[in-house]
Amino acid sequence: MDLRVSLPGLELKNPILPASGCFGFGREFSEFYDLNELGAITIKAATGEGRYGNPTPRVAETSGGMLNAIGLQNPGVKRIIEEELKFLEQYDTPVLANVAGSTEEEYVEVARALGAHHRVNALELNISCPNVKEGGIQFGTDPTLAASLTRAVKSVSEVPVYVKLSPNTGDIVEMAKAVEEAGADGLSMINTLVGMKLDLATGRPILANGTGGLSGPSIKPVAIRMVYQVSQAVSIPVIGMGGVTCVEDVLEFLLAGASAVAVGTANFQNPMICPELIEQLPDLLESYGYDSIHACIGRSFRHEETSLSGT
Amino acid sequence: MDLRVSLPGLELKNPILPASGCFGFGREFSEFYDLNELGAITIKAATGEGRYGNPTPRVAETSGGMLNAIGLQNPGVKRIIEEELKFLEQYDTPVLANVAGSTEEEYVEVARALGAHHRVNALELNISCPNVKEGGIQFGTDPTLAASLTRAVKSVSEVPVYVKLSPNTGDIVEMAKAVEEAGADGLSMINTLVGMKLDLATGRPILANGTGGLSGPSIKPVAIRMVYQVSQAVSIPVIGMGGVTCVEDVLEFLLAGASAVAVGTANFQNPMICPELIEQLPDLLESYGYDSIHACIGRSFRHEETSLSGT
Amino acid sequence: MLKKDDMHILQNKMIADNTFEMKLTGRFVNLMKQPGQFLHIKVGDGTSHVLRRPLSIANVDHHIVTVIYKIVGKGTKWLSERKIGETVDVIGPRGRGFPIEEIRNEHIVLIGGGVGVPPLYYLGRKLVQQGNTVTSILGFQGRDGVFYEDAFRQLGETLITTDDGSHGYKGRVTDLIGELDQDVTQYFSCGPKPMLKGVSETFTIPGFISLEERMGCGVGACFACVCETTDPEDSKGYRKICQDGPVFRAGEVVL
Amino acid sequence: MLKKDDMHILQNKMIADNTFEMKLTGRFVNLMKQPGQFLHIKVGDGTSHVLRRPLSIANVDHHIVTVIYKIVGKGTKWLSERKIGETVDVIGPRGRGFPIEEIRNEHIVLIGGGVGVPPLYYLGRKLVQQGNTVTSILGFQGRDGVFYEDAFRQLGETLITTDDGSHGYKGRVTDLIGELDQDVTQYFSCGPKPMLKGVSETFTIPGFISLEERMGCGVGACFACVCETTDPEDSKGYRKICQDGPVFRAGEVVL
Ligand SMILES: Cc1cc2nc3c(=O)[nH]c(=O)nc-3n(C[C@H](O)[C@H](O)[C@H](O)COP(=O)(O)OP(=O)(O)OC[C@H]3O[C@@H](n4cnc5c(N)ncnc54)[C@H](O)[C@@H]3O)c2cc1C
Ligand SMILES: Cc1cc2nc3c(=O)[nH]c(=O)nc-3n(C[C@H](O)[C@H](O)[C@H](O)COP(=O)(O)OP(=O)(O)OC[C@H]3O[C@@H](n4cnc5c(N)ncnc54)[C@H](O)[C@@H]3O)c2cc1C
Ligand SMILES: Cc1cc2nc3c(=O)[nH]c(=O)nc-3n(C[C@H](O)[C@H](O)[C@H](O)COP(=O)(O)O)c2cc1C
Ligand SMILES: Cc1cc2nc3c(=O)[nH]c(=O)nc-3n(C[C@H](O)[C@H](O)[C@H](O)COP(=O)(O)O)c2cc1C
Ligand code: FES
Ligand code: FES
Repeated sequence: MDLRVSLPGLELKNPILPASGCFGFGREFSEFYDLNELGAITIKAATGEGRYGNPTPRVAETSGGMLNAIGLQNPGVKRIIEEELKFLEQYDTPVLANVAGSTEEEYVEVARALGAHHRVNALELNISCPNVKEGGIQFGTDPTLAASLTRAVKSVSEVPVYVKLSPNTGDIVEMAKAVEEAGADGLSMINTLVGMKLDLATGRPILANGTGGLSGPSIKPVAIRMVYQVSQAVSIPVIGMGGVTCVEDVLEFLLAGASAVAVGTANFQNPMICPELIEQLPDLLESYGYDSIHACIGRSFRHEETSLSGT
Repeated sequence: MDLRVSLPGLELKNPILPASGCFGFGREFSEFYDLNELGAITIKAATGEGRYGNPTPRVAETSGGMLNAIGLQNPGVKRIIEEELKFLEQYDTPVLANVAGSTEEEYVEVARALGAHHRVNALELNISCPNVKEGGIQFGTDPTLAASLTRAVKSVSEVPVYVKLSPNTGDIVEMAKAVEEAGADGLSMINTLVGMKLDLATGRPILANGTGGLSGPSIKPVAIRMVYQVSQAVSIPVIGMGGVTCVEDVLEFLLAGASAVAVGTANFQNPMICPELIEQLPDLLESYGYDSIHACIGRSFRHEETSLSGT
Repeated sequence: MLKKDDMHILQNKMIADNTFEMKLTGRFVNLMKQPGQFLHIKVGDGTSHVLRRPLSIANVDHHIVTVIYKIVGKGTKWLSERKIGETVDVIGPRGRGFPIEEIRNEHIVLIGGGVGVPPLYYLGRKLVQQGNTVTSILGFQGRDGVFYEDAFRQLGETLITTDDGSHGYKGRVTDLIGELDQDVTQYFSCGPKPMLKGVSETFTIPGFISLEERMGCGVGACFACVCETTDPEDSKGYRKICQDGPVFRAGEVVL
Repeated sequence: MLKKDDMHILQNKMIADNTFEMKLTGRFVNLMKQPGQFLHIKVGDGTSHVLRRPLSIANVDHHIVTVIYKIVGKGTKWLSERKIGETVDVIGPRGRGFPIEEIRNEHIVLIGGGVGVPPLYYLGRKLVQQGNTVTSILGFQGRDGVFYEDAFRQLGETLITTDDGSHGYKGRVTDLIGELDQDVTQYFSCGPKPMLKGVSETFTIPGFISLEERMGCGVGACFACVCETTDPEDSKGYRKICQDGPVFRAGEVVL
């Protein structure tokens, strides 16, 4: 079955890509499989200067999920370009580069540099990192700020810009519409929910940062709901993510309206998850009566037009 | 160990109570154990007139949690008083009565009637039900509306009023402060996160209502985080809930700042959960070196003052 | 106080395509007297599955209760992997079953489809014990799915239908209702909603039907499993399937 | 391509208080040559646990790898319940171990505390094989927690300390460092951070230490397990414990 999906800047041979921050810059996973198998590669957030991030412990396991408070550790945009994008030259898989910052200026600077690089096919504007004091989520919970940031980044980026939305908001559709109007070419959603776990022995949070971002199967129902609501309200494509662990989850995100599906936390339990999903997807689609990947995208809400005969 | 906790209107012999909507009006669980064992009983939401609620299916299981869209089905405040509160006369456990409505008038009417009943010790203002078209969560995501409703209900209620907060907001602390200022005597949190699950065979949401409220272990990290943040920001007590399934979870909520802990979804898997938790709590507290229930409440953030010698 | 027990698995074997028969014993088997009631069974380890699974009582004999289930998802898959000697955590018997105590010397027809067949077996046995004549019409998807055919034949005349005609009559159970003896006095039916609707619309004699719905608590506390009453004047206007049902008088609730 | 395998459990038995020894075999055992590396092990069924658990290689012998683990939470509890003949899903060997290839004819001291002891056994065996003299100082909470004492004695002089004095010396491993022979040339240590700090501050000779940190990916991709370098001019400024470590030259990273 043809799994190709064509999105702004991203010609995907299949709809599966790793989620930012769960895949580094690809190097480590290239020891497990050929990165050319992937639909695209989302690389770890880049900031202007290198950052050390938060103190450790930075991760904690929860029931059906995990918390992380990495704090955007990365070597800075310059070294990412010099070392990491250089490493990725050997692959032809599209690269979606995650952009972060503390100020609008920093976002713009990073977006300009990454967007100009020939190995970057699109940017993912991370306005939803819950683990840094400045920037990140504060842009992602205020539609006006988010729109203004999107506009600024769009004005300097040579490639399409996807805005990565935070689920920590009362009205995700309002956010999505605001950034669409500001020129976003696509959305990616969801980032993590803010959570906490306490160490019963010390009485303190397990994460040194106190709070962290909740990811994994726990958050999938929230992600599906948001993708379902947003993909109907906007006309730009959505990259869906949040809790994918099996090929059925991929189909659920497609049905909800995602045009591609990113896999985050599941890479930790199973480093082979992405190629396995890619391999399993055609059979699954077929077993539910779909003859193409496009037949299922958004079927949950455009049901009447497309209801399959015989299923 | 003395497990008593004294809260506005509620003299609890222990800090464990069932969460609203997961326990009906107590009748069914009274076949499993003596309701007098409970710290308190939270009864199902009451509205002015009886309501049938949403079409079925109304529940769906998710990974480590469940979705529900009951839609506030209840026999109406009059019959609740005549039939259900009457049934509860035989017990001396305090009753926390959950109050809902589509309009401020309806909330006020219900609060007036329930608050005047001798068997009701406090009201729980449900401004966080995600499963009804009108009322419910719309009051719970706008601090101004929430405050005005709280004020209106307070002005007619003869008993203390707890406001039940929705986690579907970008700023839970702002919500909490708004209702505290409006006169709330306590908070209960969290209600469910809005989620969705799709049926892969039909392509449609499993719940007839489309979206539903996510509860169970999945949401515990979000609940702990919110209780932790809110209990430091307000000076009224918090009843914590969200994903409790074992006695360690109870301690985690207490450490986070809850003064009592409600159990919702876990009643479905184990109808004996509440008395089991009550029985296990003293040993657990002791094993972590606490000599009273009050020593652990809020320890996560008032750590310096209270750090235990030897642990 | 009510019944929750770790019941011992005496048998758990595949008896048809993806369909298992599990035999359990425990303290409360002697309470499982009314056919049509169900067991509410905990599945999975820890908190992976927060909801129990309702399965009908298919038989009770010599202190052993039988359930028959089809693998449709993770919970029934997990159940199918349980081994003899292990225990399962069961609440039950729950709900109201078929009201048959007074029924004597009648000719009853049992109509079941798929996983609606199991409760009819215990029902049929009881009816026969009470001196009634029983005719069974059982519908399955195909030959590989058929189970308990001989067991039903021992109770009385038994007609099998399959969707694909691979066994018995090709078609639906409702196709055979017209061919029944005129002396049939009541019907009892369990199966998917469309079948129940068809059955209750075809018959003119009184009957009882058993419904399925996704359940939360399974004990009547959460209002997950309601259905509407047909009588708009009914004082409640609804029934809880887990508590007031799963068996209702045909016509009592909206299908 | 890298190593992920369903390894077969040959043994899984309690060898001290809440402490288990598990023996595994599989395709990649021959790659597990460097002491100090770890296996990253999937625990739980399905998605109940999203993170793997890192456990040090305690020994490799005749195509069998040993890990020794203490039950501290749900994952290790789950592991302890695995039976012979079952498989566990393992990524590994991961990380950089102790750099001992060139070490010959030296007197090495191994200092371990609690679950830091296991990797030192494989290390000690290799060192002895290469013609070195080994002295081990092993700290435990109490007598019931002591394991592998005889095994270490076969490698060389072995001193045991317990917090409560119930076995060996009462006190900490650092208390015994002063009593070591003057000819000791290097130390290798693994245990809780405070112990490593004490050890590296007490010694004046060079040494290597093995660190623990909560891990996400375990392969170097997520930045969960970093620690700072002591050299502020270091080009990266940090090390990933799962990839650059868990073994570091004493003084290389901030403790
Ligand atoms: C009163 C009653 C009696 C039943 N008796 C039998 C029986 O004897 N044999 C048998 O094979 N099946 C019976 N069923 C259906 C059985 O409960 C479901 O097939 C089973 O719960 C599916 O669980 P799962 O985890 O395998 O499927 P999943 O789809 O993974 O389950 C997810 C959730 O949906 C619920 N669910 C899914 N399908 C159904 C359904 N058809 N009815 C109710 N809940 C459902 C599950 O209980 C669970 O909460 C009965 C249902 C009811 C309500
Ligand atoms: C490189 C390395 C080697 C190790 N070698 C051994 C060994 O040989 N034997 C042994 O008994 N233990 C060893 N540990 C510690 C071991 O990984 C933890 O005890 C184990 O992960 C606890 O899992 P749990 O599910 O039982 O505990 P839980 O507390 O339920 O685990 C929850 C989460 O916290 C993590 N976690 C908890 N404690 C630790 C810890 N001390 N270090 C790292 N992560 C932790 C778990 O991995 C999991 O992600 C090692 C740790 C590291 C980093
Ligand atoms: C350890 C970790 C680090 C992450 N880092 C980033 C990041 O740098 N940028 C970003 O946009 N999202 C980051 N995320 C969020 C993921 O990309 C993803 O949106 C989220 O984890 C939900 O998907 P999942 O449930 O499949 O993990 C991170 C997530 C994890 C678990
Ligand atoms: C089936 C169901 C019905 C509920 N009904 C109500 C309700 O009527 N009023 C209310 O305030 N909360 C209601 N809730 C929310 C719970 O009281 C509780 O806040 C939530 O489920 C989180 O706790 P838990 O994870 O322990 O279930 C309901 C939850 C469930 C699962
Ligand atoms: S399942 Fe809860 S009322 Fe029936
Ligand atoms: S655990 Fe992910 S980088 Fe070390």
